[in-house]
Amino acid sequence: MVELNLTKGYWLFIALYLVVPQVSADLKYNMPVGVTEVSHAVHSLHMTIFWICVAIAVIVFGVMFWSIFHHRKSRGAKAAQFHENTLVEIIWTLIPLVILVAMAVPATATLIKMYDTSDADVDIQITGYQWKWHYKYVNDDIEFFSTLSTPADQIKNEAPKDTNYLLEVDQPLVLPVGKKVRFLVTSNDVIHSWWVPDLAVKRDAIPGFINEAWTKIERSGTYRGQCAELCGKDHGFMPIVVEAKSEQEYSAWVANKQAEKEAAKQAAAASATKEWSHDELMAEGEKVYARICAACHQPTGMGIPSVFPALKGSPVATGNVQEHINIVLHGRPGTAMQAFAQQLSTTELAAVITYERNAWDNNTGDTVLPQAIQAVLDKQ
Amino acid sequence: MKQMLLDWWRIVRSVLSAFLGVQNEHSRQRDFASDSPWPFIIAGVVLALILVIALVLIVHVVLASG
Amino acid sequence: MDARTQRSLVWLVLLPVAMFGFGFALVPLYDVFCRVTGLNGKVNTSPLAMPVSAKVDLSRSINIQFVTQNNANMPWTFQPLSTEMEIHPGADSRAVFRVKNVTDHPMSAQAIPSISPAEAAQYFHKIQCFCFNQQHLAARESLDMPVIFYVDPELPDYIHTITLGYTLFDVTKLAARAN
Amino acid sequence: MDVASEHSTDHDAHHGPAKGFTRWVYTTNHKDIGTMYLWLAFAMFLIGGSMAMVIRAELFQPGLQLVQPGFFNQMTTMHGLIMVFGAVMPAFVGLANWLIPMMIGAPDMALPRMNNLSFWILPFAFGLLLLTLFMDGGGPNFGWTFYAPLSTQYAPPSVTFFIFSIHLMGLSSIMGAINVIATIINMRAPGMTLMKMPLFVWTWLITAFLLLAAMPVLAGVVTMMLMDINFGTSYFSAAGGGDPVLFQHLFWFFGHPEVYIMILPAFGIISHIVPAFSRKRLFGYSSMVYATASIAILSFMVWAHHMFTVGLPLAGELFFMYATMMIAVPTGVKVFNWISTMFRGSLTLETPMLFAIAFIVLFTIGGFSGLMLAISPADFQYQDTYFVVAHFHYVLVPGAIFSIIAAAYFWLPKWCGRMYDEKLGKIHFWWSFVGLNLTFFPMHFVGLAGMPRRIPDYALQFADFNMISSIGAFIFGTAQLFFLYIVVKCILTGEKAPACPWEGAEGLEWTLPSPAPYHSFTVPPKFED
Repeated sequence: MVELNLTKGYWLFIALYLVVPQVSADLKYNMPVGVTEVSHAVHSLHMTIFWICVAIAVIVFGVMFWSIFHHRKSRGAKAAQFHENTLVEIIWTLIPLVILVAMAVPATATLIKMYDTSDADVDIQITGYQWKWHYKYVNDDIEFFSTLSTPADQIKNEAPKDTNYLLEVDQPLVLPVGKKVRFLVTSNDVIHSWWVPDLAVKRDAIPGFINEAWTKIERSGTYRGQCAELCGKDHGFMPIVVEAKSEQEYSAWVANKQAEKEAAKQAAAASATKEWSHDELMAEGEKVYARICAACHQPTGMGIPSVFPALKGSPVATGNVQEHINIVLHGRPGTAMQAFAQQLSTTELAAVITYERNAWDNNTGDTVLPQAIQAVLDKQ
Repeated sequence: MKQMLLDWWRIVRSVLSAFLGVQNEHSRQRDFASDSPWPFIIAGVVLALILVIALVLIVHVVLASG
Repeated sequence: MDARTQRSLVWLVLLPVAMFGFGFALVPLYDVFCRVTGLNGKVNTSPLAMPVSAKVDLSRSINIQFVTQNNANMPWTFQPLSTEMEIHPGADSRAVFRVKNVTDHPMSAQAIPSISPAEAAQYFHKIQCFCFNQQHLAARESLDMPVIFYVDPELPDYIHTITLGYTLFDVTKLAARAN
Repeated sequence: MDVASEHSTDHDAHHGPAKGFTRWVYTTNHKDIGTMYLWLAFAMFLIGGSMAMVIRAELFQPGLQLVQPGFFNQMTTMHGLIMVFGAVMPAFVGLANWLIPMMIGAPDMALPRMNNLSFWILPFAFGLLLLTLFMDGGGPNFGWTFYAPLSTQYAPPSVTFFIFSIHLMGLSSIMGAINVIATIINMRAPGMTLMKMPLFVWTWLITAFLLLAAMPVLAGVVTMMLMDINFGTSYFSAAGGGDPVLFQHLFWFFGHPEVYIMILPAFGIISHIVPAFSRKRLFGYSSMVYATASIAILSFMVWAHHMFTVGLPLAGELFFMYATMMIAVPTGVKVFNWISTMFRGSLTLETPMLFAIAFIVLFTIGGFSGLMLAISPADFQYQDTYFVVAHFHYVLVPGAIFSIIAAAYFWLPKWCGRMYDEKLGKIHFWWSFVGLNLTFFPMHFVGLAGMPRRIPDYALQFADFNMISSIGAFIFGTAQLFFLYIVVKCILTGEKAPACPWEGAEGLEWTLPSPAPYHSFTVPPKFED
């Protein structure tokens, strides 16, 4: 009874080993072919070595299962008494050696190609933060944060999940097609790893060091990736979205982005003069809180005991206003509390601080105006 | 002197076959009949270092050839 | 325990103790290995023993990029006055970085350099750099910090751009513990 | 549950084991200590396994259903630590304690009291590790590889207890290794030369040397972490001139020999079981020994293949790629030797043999995915994805775990004098075989498609293969509870086992009566090959 299902098991297993990968290779369950010369090279390397292994496996296991089936005691097989044959052993040592050398040659060529970062047209500084990415266009002086934009209720299964669940960000990294882009990857806190499968680029972001990578995208489109090194609580929630645009669209985008930056400066100055009422600030503050602060301090303001402090009834949120502003602007070094001075506009900062001082029945009644924030920023 | 050279060559050969992982019964018995294991250990460590250096050289040759 | 076990016990205890020491010896070994091969973009963080007066190679010009990064919410503002500079290998060049302590209490900071591409690190020599020592700034104080460096003419010719990146660390606690 | 005691036969000279609890606390008998190691390993295997169930339950569907991401990271970290340091290594040390003295004709281990101490450290080390789950800020959540600075600057306060428990485990393993080497070198029966030793003894001798060389480096790394966290040094923080990549070099310099520590004894076990059920001597005995030695030496030269994406220089990547590929040669030799042992043998397929054949097939699949990972440019796409998770689970679960289970089935009659129920054994095999492949085979493809490691939630395109994995995980988990039932049933009510229940089995341990008397080989046996 056992011998029969062993052979069946073997053929089922070989079918599984052979058929499923072929089926999955065409489906979505295989390494993406990608849109760069490097990703094509890596994909073909992956498939060749995979097929070499499958071929060896079929031969080796074939011999093994045939001999198991054929030499069973119940079929009267008598055990032969040979137990050494050095010639055979040398052969089955040299054959794998030859196969390995055959694999090493294309692998070396691909690796050398991956390491050539000379003469790039665009330089992007990528910085990993605890649980979001920061992109800085070194030549064009544009920089922004790129945070997960999947709403929290989708993650908590209170709303249906859209197609790009957990792979969508508020501001994607925009790159030109056909241009060589050089990435300078570093980190603000712990080790992250910037990975976009379609570009076959994966480089660890290490605090204190700059790692280099490059890519030259062949087709425009949107390419999604994720952080590939455990970096703490929300390691699975800091995706990467690269939007490759044609050269004209890219330069238009850069120009528009720089114009936007100027407009934002004026708007900040202008909104500082606008009279904000308490309720307007509370409404705006709640939106900013949900988008940024709730990740750690939780929507309820209770935080996570001994990991992220609670704001409800906290001495900071109900104590001295200047101290509260100082912490939100400059963060607290050595902890996950970041400096939001550069990340939010003065209006958003004023609104979120007002919200934190009055929500969850902290209700200190304080109204922090954008002018107060601007005053602190100017004094610096 | 000649005998000593012969011994060392036999030890090196058996350590090299150890690296490959293949050895026949006869030379294995002769190897293990010798009194102390120390020459084998020293030869092993030296040859391991030579292997590392050989690999580094291969890498340089590969990189030089571009 | 018979004599033979005792004898082998001596060796068998010595080996792990030696390996424990070897684990700690790997730290300076790693540093030396990094400095020699420029692994990981490490570059000298102490003044050169003696400034080599290499001859200036006017035929070749290298583009030096400056990139800054604050670490772990270091509140100071820290950026290069100019993000890019064309230099000739062998010629001394000077770049200035502006830093400002925006908080209302004195702090100390340590800048850590990193060169990219890593192969260029061993050809990049810093004669004077603010990263050689800690910077102590009072509240609201600002400072322009120079770095004087030159690139060795033997720099491999396929390298045209070198990025010098600094990461600014808050070492107030470390400095306080030191003195 | 007195495994070795209720049968202390009359000719067992001066004294049988002490009665009651003190027997187990003060025992210096290698059989009792072996039993305690095996039961501790089984308990840890089930605890680590239950953590895996929490992980797979959360990953059953996209979305956060069961646990918070912070706790999920604690589960992945603890699952890794407990399975590596709590289940696989103590199980192999337990098998070493039980089998080595009997296989080489020695009355006991060379240093019995140290043997007791190296066991009794472990329950306290794992008690401490499990306690960290209930401390403020939670248990270790930085992965079983605990990379700095996540494990130093950004770790929960319980990290110091984690460091202390790693020290204890390391100490216990080093003492165990010293004991094994001292026993093998000094206490072999006359006539049993180094080259006539059974292969399990050989693989354990080489594993013990690996332990002595690798474990202290791990102790060094966690000591450096301790000083970084509490005493203001900066080994791994760039601020004070340190380097987080240094941590990875040091950890993996220990890490790769560690994974060979977890697989070489398995090679030894399979080299005992396959010849026994093929009724044929092991093919190329000396090649097996030399190949094991070659794997051990090579294992110290390959550590940085875990760090291909950390920014190594090009020369480093090439060196470690070539060195890693070379390990495939001696491993291949071993697989070919097992297959040649079965070739033209006279096979019967009892449970231990079924597990051994599954080991050879599935471990080799793990070896092939390992070879694919060795190719550095391709590794840029595999690194830190579920392809790597599939690789090391294929090498560890059918590798180490199946060989331990096969060893249990094979030597249980010798340990407790009773036969296990053959039919139940076969059910357990096929149940585990199906569960294992259902769990880990889809992980290859989910990893290739781009699902990173250690994430509590994933994008929709990975949904259905993750569901299959989760179902498979629960099937495999319940199979191991069934194994617990089989073992207890065998110990209590199995029918009497003869001295050598396996027709093809050779070795000194089979010359002893079943169950092996409390003190065996008090007079060294005459050994002629």
